[in-house]
Amino acid sequence: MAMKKFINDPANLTVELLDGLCTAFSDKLSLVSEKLVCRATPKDSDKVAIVTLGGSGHEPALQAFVGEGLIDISVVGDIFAAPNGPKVFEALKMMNREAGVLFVVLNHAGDVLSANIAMEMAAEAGLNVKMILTHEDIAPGADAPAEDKRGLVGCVPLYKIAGAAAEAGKSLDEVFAIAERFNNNMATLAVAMKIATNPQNGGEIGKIADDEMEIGMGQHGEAGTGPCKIMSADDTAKAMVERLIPAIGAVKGDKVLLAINGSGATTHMEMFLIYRAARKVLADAGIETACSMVGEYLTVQEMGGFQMFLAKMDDELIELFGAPCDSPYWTVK
Amino acid sequence: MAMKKFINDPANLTVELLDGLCTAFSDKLSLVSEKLVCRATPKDSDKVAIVTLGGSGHEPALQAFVGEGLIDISVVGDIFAAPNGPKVFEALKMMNREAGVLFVVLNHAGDVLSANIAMEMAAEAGLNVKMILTHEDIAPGADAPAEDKRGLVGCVPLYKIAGAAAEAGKSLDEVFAIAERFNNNMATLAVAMKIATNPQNGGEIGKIADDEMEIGMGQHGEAGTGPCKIMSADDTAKAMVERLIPAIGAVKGDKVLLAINGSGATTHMEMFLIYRAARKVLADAGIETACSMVGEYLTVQEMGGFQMFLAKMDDELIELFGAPCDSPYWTVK
Amino acid sequence: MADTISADNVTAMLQTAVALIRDNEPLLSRLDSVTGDGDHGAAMVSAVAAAEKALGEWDKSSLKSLLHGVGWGMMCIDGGSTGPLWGSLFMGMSKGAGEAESLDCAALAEVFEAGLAKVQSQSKAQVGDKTMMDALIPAVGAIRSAADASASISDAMASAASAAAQGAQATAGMQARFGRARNLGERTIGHVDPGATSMSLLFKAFSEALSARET
Amino acid sequence: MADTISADNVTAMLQTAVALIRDNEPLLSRLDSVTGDGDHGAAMVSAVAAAEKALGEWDKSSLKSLLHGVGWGMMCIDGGSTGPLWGSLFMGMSKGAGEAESLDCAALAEVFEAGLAKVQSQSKAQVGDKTMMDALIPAVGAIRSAADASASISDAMASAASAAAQGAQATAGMQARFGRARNLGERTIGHVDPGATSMSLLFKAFSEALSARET
Ligand SMILES: Nc1ncnc2c1ncn2[C@@H]1O[C@H](COP(=O)(O)OP(=O)(O)O)[C@@H](O)[C@H]1O
Ligand SMILES: Nc1ncnc2c1ncn2[C@@H]1O[C@H](COP(=O)(O)OP(=O)(O)O)[C@@H](O)[C@H]1O
Ligand SMILES: [Mg+2]
Ligand SMILES: [Mg+2]
Ligand SMILES: [Mg+2]
Ligand SMILES: [Mg+2]
Repeated sequence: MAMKKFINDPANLTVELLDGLCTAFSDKLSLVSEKLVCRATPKDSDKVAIVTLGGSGHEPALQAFVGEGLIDISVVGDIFAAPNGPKVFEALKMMNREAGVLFVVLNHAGDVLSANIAMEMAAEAGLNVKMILTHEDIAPGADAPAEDKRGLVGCVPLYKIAGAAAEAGKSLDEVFAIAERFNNNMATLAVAMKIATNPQNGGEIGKIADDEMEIGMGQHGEAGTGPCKIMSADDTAKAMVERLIPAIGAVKGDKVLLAINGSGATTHMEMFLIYRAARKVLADAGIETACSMVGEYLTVQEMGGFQMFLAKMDDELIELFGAPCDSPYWTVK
Repeated sequence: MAMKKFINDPANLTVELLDGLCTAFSDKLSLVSEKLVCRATPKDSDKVAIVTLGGSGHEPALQAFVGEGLIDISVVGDIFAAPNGPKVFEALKMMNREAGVLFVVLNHAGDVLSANIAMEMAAEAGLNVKMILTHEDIAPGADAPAEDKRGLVGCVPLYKIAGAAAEAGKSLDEVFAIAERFNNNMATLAVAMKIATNPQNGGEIGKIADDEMEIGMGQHGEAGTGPCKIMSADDTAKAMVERLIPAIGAVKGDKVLLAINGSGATTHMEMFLIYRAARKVLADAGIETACSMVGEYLTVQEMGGFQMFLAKMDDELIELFGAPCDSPYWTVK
Repeated sequence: MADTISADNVTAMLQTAVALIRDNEPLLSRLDSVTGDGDHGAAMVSAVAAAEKALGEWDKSSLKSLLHGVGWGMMCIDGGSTGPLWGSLFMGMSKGAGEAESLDCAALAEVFEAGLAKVQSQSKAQVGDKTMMDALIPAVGAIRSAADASASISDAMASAASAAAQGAQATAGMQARFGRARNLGERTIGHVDPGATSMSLLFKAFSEALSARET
Repeated sequence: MADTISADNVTAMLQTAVALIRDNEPLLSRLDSVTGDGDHGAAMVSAVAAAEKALGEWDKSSLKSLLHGVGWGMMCIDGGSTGPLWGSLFMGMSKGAGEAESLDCAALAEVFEAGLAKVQSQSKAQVGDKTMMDALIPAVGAIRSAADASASISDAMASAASAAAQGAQATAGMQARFGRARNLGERTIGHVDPGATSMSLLFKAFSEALSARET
């Protein structure tokens, strides 16, 4: 059976999609060497640069958040596959500056392996880089060791906050400290109802029964904490946010960022319902939703489901979150 | 079988989704009376107001483009159903002003019936309103009578252009003339591969065989010009853009706006491939893609497919398209 | 006793229609998912719920106000094509009812003709275009013929019901020229129009309510 | 003739591995779609394509440069976990090869041990963690034992291949503790690890290439 996707040669997916993205947004993006997506107008060299990496197939995904007040360079791998270490090193070298580079890595086996290789090479070359690892997936338990916890949509608001701090002229240590504070106070849970298809070979990733869903899924719909019967939007949101609240230690009087990240086939309609229900649970617990994100940031093909993200916010983080930025898929005036 | 959607009582979908949208974006939107979505900060009353209407179920859809430089008030109906005429009249009355109101209506049976009733009431009440009907679907043929041609994603860039003209302080006649010029030079074709599910009753809309797709679909996946075997992204884009180019009479040296609007399950990855291929065909014909849109604007649940939109642009339209705006799902700095 | 119907009779007829259309929601949506967007059942359920609410809120003042309440209520649902067209039907009938307290068969024909005229001010669809008009126009015509032939009201309504049912059935052979189905072109042939079906249910219910009155 | 292998032999061994792994792309992706993200076949095909390219571009200078080219090539694919780990394996082997022009069985064991050590500098996975290590560690161990027992190179590689195959097979009974599969927990039990499978194919191909040399 033919794959139900509009594609050409599966081997060229990444190159073609980056070409499409960077020509559609040529005022904001520039594609330097095959898979490095940079800002069209580079940031002043006296400000900290933000570098990140990730596999493709999750569009809009990381490279769509390259821009003023966000990421400076995104190193793109192949479908679901981290870019290679030497390529990542190339990006670090390209962005190297006295002010320094903040290197944001999501906790996935391949990403971390590549990042480590790049960091070894960076150390040898004497680059001024600090690496930060996101690992906010609480599917294995909020107290599970960091290695167990995958990096999910939390990287996106982290880019925003670190990017704003960098844009404000803060030092690498300051930017790192702010990003780390946010990083240590965030949590994500994913849920899926319909599986994704690997666009390179048509293989279906995982299995979900017709009347079931599963909470705790990974970025590709790798099975989570076990299937359950389909629940209503309200019940699903409640079950998830009630695990996220203690995970970040939010209590009455706290302010949070609540984000709903659609996985692909789940509609904005559903995301608004989920957002509404989660916000209600937060409000009932006396927790204020000071910042919100609802949309598709990191998807996985046509998977049906979403990631719910919660982070504890302080005044500085709220201000940085609301600061101006300008990228293809996220602009704040 | 349970529907594979995160919803609550299907009867409350619209009310809940609007509540979610307007609380998530409370800095930009305000929900006045049940289904009227307004700007949180109203436009100066000496500028032309932009009013529109449409059924829900197409999120982000119209109400997500309410904001500075875009729509002033969106009247939302129920799932796939136009809002009623009296409610639309209420919105027109609310926005009535000396500068006048531009009322944008998409050509769909129910929308037009409601709009006509509202316009009759507006005429009786002496309101200062001009109505503009979008009907850019060329599935029935570029020369088909206007009644046959549905209003698809073209309304979104039209809001942008009319909204920018209004924001610039132009008169109602001027705003209308600009919008009409754009309206008369635009064309859309839709294609689908996977069908949508009506979220109120779980019914599947239409039928598409496993190895087929169909070009010329309506906004809900109502069947188009007949099924065909699945084609590659390049071939699909080519087949579609080659019908759109003559429909708008674009020739060598012309500048166009090219938009790809995802229907729901089709990924941004695929949209970038399609965009790239269409742009290449345009470039080969000596037509410059001066403006671009790639994203989900008007979806229809989890349908797999997209709408390809093309409009002939002149310098004034290009400038208005690029002018600042600020809404939940479209911000230009 | 003269053969007339009062506002109370009309209330009973409408209540029967509310129930019958509710029962047929799945059928109407299913038909609409073949040639439209699958929501005609939902739209009709909203429409009859609005009618039911209007019946409950009616101030008992006049037949005109009863029909106006129903029409306005339907006009105020968010129901795609259904709200404006059904709303117009009843608002037109309300106008046609004038100050009459009850209707004989000739007056009834006039009321329906006024309703039809109002619908036609919104829609240019004719018989053969595969819309609700394929049920409505013959049904109103049947009442007019019956009235001209001095038939009883219940006979008039029975023949309206059968004309509407036949008209709805006949849409299966037609190609749609209005509404969403229009773009499907030839592929609509073979499928009954949902709007014609719901309209035929209205006359079926009216006729049943009137024969129930007699027995 | 002493029992050694030259750079040309290694080239032939690698070419056999390239072909065998390519043939098994669907299997590897299918295994990965059960416990991972379904792309291990694609990753391994990229890895062996890089190896093939390096073989073609090899300047014939030394075994070290041959292995380095292969390792660096694999390191430079965008292949999730596969590129860094397989790249490390061959780059470690390259370092282990030193200036040797050919390898006897003892030297071969040292080369593989150097490769394994480099992989272990990237991954803390041990036997029993359900990763490629379940094939690689026993295979390297088997070569070491064979060398210590003065076995022939082809016998050493045959026992490495069978140790790797057994190790890969044994992953079916294990719960994953590394990589994407880790989050699946107990549900990984019953499924063979894709990375262990591809690693066992490497040794299978090496062994086949060596026995082909003899006949
Ligand atoms: N212009 C029109 N005139 C008469 N009837 C129409 C017209 N447009 C649509 N209809 C009727 O409306 C029905 C569809 O109603 P419904 O599904 O409720 O509305 P929508 O098409 O807006 O979803 C069609 O089956 C047809 O009978
Ligand atoms: N930390 C690790 N150490 C050793 N092997 C690993 C590690 N992480 C993953 N693997 C191996 O990699 C295989 C998956 O490879 P692949 O699918 O190419 O990468 P990815 O998981 O990034 O998609 C697993 O089956 C496992 O054998
Ligand atoms: Mg992968
Ligand atoms: Mg509808
Ligand atoms: Mg309908
Ligand atoms: Mg994998």
